[in-house]
Amino acid sequence: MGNNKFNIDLIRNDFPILNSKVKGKQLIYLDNAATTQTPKVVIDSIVSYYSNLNANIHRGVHYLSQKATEAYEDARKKFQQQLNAKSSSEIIFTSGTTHSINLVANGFIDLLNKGDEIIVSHLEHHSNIVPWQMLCEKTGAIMRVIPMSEKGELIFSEYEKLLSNKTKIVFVNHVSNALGTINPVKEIISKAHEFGAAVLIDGAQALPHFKVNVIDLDADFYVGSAHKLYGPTGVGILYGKEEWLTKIPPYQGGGEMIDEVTFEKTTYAKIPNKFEAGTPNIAGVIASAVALDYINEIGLDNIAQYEKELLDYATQKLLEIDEIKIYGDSTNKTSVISFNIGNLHHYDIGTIIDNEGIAVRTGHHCAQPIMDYFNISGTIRISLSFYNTTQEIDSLINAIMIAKKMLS
Amino acid sequence: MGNNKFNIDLIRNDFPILNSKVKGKQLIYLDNAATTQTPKVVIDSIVSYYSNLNANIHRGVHYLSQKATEAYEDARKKFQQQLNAKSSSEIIFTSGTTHSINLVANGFIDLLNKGDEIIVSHLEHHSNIVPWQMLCEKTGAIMRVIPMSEKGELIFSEYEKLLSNKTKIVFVNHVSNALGTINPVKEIISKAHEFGAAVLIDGAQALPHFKVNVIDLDADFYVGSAHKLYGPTGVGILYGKEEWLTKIPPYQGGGEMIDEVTFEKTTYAKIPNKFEAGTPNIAGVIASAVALDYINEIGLDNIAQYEKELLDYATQKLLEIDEIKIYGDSTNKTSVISFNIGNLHHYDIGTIIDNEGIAVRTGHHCAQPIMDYFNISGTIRISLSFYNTTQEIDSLINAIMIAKKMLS
Amino acid sequence: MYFYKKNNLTIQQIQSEIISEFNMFSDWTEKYEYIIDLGKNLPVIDPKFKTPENTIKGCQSKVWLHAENNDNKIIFTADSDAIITRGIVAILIRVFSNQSAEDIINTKADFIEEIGLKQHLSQTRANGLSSMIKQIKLYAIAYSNK
Amino acid sequence: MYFYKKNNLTIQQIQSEIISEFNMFSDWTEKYEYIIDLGKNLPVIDPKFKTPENTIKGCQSKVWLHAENNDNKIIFTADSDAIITRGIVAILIRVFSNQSAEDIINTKADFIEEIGLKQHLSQTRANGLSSMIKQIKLYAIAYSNK
Ligand SMILES: Cc1ncc(COP(=O)(O)O)c(C=O)c1O
Ligand SMILES: Cc1ncc(COP(=O)(O)O)c(C=O)c1O
Repeated sequence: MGNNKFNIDLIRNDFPILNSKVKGKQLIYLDNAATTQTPKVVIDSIVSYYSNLNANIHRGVHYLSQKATEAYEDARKKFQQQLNAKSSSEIIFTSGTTHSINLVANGFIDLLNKGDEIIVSHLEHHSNIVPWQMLCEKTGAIMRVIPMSEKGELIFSEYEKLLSNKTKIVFVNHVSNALGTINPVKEIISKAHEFGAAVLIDGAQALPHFKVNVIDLDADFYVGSAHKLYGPTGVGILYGKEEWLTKIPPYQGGGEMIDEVTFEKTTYAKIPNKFEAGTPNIAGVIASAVALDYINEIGLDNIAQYEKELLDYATQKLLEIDEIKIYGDSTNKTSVISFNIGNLHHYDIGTIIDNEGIAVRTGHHCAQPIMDYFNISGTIRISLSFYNTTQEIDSLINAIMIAKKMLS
Repeated sequence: MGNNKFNIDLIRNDFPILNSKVKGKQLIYLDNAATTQTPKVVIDSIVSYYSNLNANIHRGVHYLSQKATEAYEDARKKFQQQLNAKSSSEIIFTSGTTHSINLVANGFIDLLNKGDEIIVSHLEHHSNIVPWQMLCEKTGAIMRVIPMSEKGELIFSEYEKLLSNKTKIVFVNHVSNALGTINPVKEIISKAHEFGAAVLIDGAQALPHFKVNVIDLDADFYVGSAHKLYGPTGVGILYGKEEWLTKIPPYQGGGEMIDEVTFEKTTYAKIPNKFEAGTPNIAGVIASAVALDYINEIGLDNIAQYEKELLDYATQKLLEIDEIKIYGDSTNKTSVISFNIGNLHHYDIGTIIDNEGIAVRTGHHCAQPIMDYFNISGTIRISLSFYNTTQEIDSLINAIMIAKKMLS
Repeated sequence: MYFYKKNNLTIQQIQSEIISEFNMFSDWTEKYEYIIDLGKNLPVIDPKFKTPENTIKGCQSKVWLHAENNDNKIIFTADSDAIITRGIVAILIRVFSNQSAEDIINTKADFIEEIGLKQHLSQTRANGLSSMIKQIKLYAIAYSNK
Repeated sequence: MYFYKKNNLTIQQIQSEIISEFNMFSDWTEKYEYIIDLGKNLPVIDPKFKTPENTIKGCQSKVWLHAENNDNKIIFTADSDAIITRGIVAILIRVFSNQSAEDIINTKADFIEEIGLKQHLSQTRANGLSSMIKQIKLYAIAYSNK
């Protein structure tokens, strides 16, 4: 990226898809919270994997298998460093955030008794609600909800009231995908620990935007998805403290995760293998580490700063639109703006601005409880990345004005 | 592939990795049962996905999201056709065979009572043993084992004796990864159905080698992995009869698989979405369908015929080696030869022939019960693909002779 | 606007009309404007018909579709919370409302392909469209069995 | 062969010896032949020491490693079912056996890097090698605490 760490033109050149045309218009991609785009180095690493290295890992004596295993385990170390985990065996690769959360929820089946309590926040993505509802059904545990305010923030004093010695685990996202609110997870964790409860942080929307340090947070579990982190689809990350990963049972049975198998008795391998049954997404994991390298080269601090400026610009421009309502105006938020305009339907606006080549998300964003709170069926959500520009925001505003005119 | 459907030189050219050098020697890849290599068209489709199409699916109004969704759903239809499933909603994409099996095993938790029986075969991969052991632990069901013969075949008459009205599910691989035996799954299924038991067929080692027709087999579940089918890592296939998929509960909770979510009550989506929680491996699934197209263009019948010739050639050449013992000599087998030589250690031979650029697998091949049967710690296993050649077999024999000399 | 016109046109004839109307538009903005216009002019459905049973799923927006029998013709009324969806519903009603059950069951809605609606609708909306047509046919089947 | 020699060489000196021996080989076949030779000549371990506690995991082949104290030096004996692994074990024994616990604990096994053993061993074997060295050091720590 040369001397200037943040040259937007050079950065945009790294992403082949940003040159695409959609319905004859230049693509403007503002759906980064759904999935981020993929820099060329990441695509290249996939090509290189399948052209030079492809082999099943861990089990093979042969050269390719060794090399692929090394690359895979190096990726684990990269994620360890990225999250500042104590040991690389605390990093488990899964197929996505959703899988990671299900793995942990499954691990608590035998740790929960009827009447125990678990705490969710009102700001969660369905992926951090439904697995726990399934857990409650299996165990008779009760789910408590940290309420939110009109600003889209969790009400901490209410959270404190929910905690008790019955609380066994708390699960909250670091950043809300629907509103962009950054939650005070460090404080949430430390409060939960006072009651001996574990905490899982869903960092799917945090990892792309700022530096996360699991030791500093003292998180028990921290999860994310590579496809939201400039990596490929089909790779998830699960950080777990060694004590926890050792304590909870394996999620899936299969090859790799065993020590010895007989029909009478099977013993399981140590972490991380215990949780990685079957052939993992080898190419995907290796490419995910390349994506980490890529964003680290730009620098997460540079990214955070640029994205903050862009968020402020977009917020200000949007607020100039008549009758706009932005949902979630926490002062502590990142890269997401969720809004509606008058009583125009989000879906109508989305459809028309799509014809202008602009990709935004409309609907409930897998966060129906938030929509229920505001008593709406959905919003238009733009979510920003460091490759977006103020010009793109201007085009968005323009397209919204067109839509508004057509629909009113 | 031109007029001649089976031109080995042209075919080898389709696979970039086959030109690699390993330790200065031409790579000879004979570990295809572990993972197959990837043709250029499949690699290209991944590049094209990330360069032109990348977006999260199902939930988006915008153009990229629609196009990606279409491509993903087209892939589902391709797998439906490939397996001859009745409806595309009977095809679930997972992250691998192991995941597919765990999904089904989990689905039976509430269908089994203490004392119910489930039947495994002695020829299974750990991935088709361990998830069911975990199921037994959770339910108190009992696992029965179909025994094998010295030839590496299942003893059908013993299987018949195991079946009873207590039998709830039978799970057997179509082809044994350790020995290559093709099991009589159609007969196994029809017998099980007489007792009302469901049958899961692990087709991980069958799909790459011959045409599978789930309706003809009358399989209740059929599973496989794309990375063993010339596709990318991180994609699994689960076929399930609509009745079964409707009956068993979802495995993972998350986005996509829900109908409505409130903290009080969540309702699930219909199949296939019910089983596809979270963002799937979109690029991988699309590329897997390209891999299907690729092998269909060559023709599975052509592949089967060529691989049979190669297997016969290799078997004959290997049998000329002094003191060789081949494990599994069913007349009905495919593409795998597992052997040891005298009392040389499989691992020593593997190490030395690796230095000759030849990739084989050594060890227990995730099938310890088979090793226990033969009272060995492991074997050397070669597993063939249609891109292998008789010259490669000759080089293998040569390398084995070198190893034998060095080690004796 | 044709919503409750007493016409003798067959489903096929109405489809042709629609195809030629859409052929007049030179770009998609015009088509959308037309659809939005149709949406705005769709007569309101009686609120009592906005029941869960009359709700069609499969789109981000909600659609309510009600059918009644009038002199052996089926009359459809409908609504949606999104205006573009309302416009699409309006077209479907123009095609299928006030027709006999038999005709509704037996005529393919091929105008959709011809006016390029599907390509220009989002996947979710296209699914929604399919659900709507399916629902219309189901109503017709139900009535013809009575 | 040096297995039970009474020498006064330090661990460091033995490592240097091994490095210069390996430098004499021009290709890996020769190195392997040498390792295999060492494996063949490794004195057999007393079968009673092939206990589960003395078994080292982490390799496809099995390794048994036994330690005893003799006059403040630790004597290692070992075996493996694979001959190349036996050869590698033999080298480790040559380096670490008959040394004091302190020296064993404090000296790094850097000859492994120098003779390029790790690069040419499979990942599983390299892991096995690490496990073996770890086990050797653990024995030494155990004895020095007595
Ligand atoms: C017969 C069989 N079943 C299951 C598996 C597991 O497949 P995966 O590792 O792709 O989940 C394999 C692959 O090793 C296999 O050969
Ligand atoms: C906060 C949050 N959690 C979880 C998820 C689910 O991630 P995935 O679909 O990659 O499993 C998402 C993505 O939509 C998210 O934004």
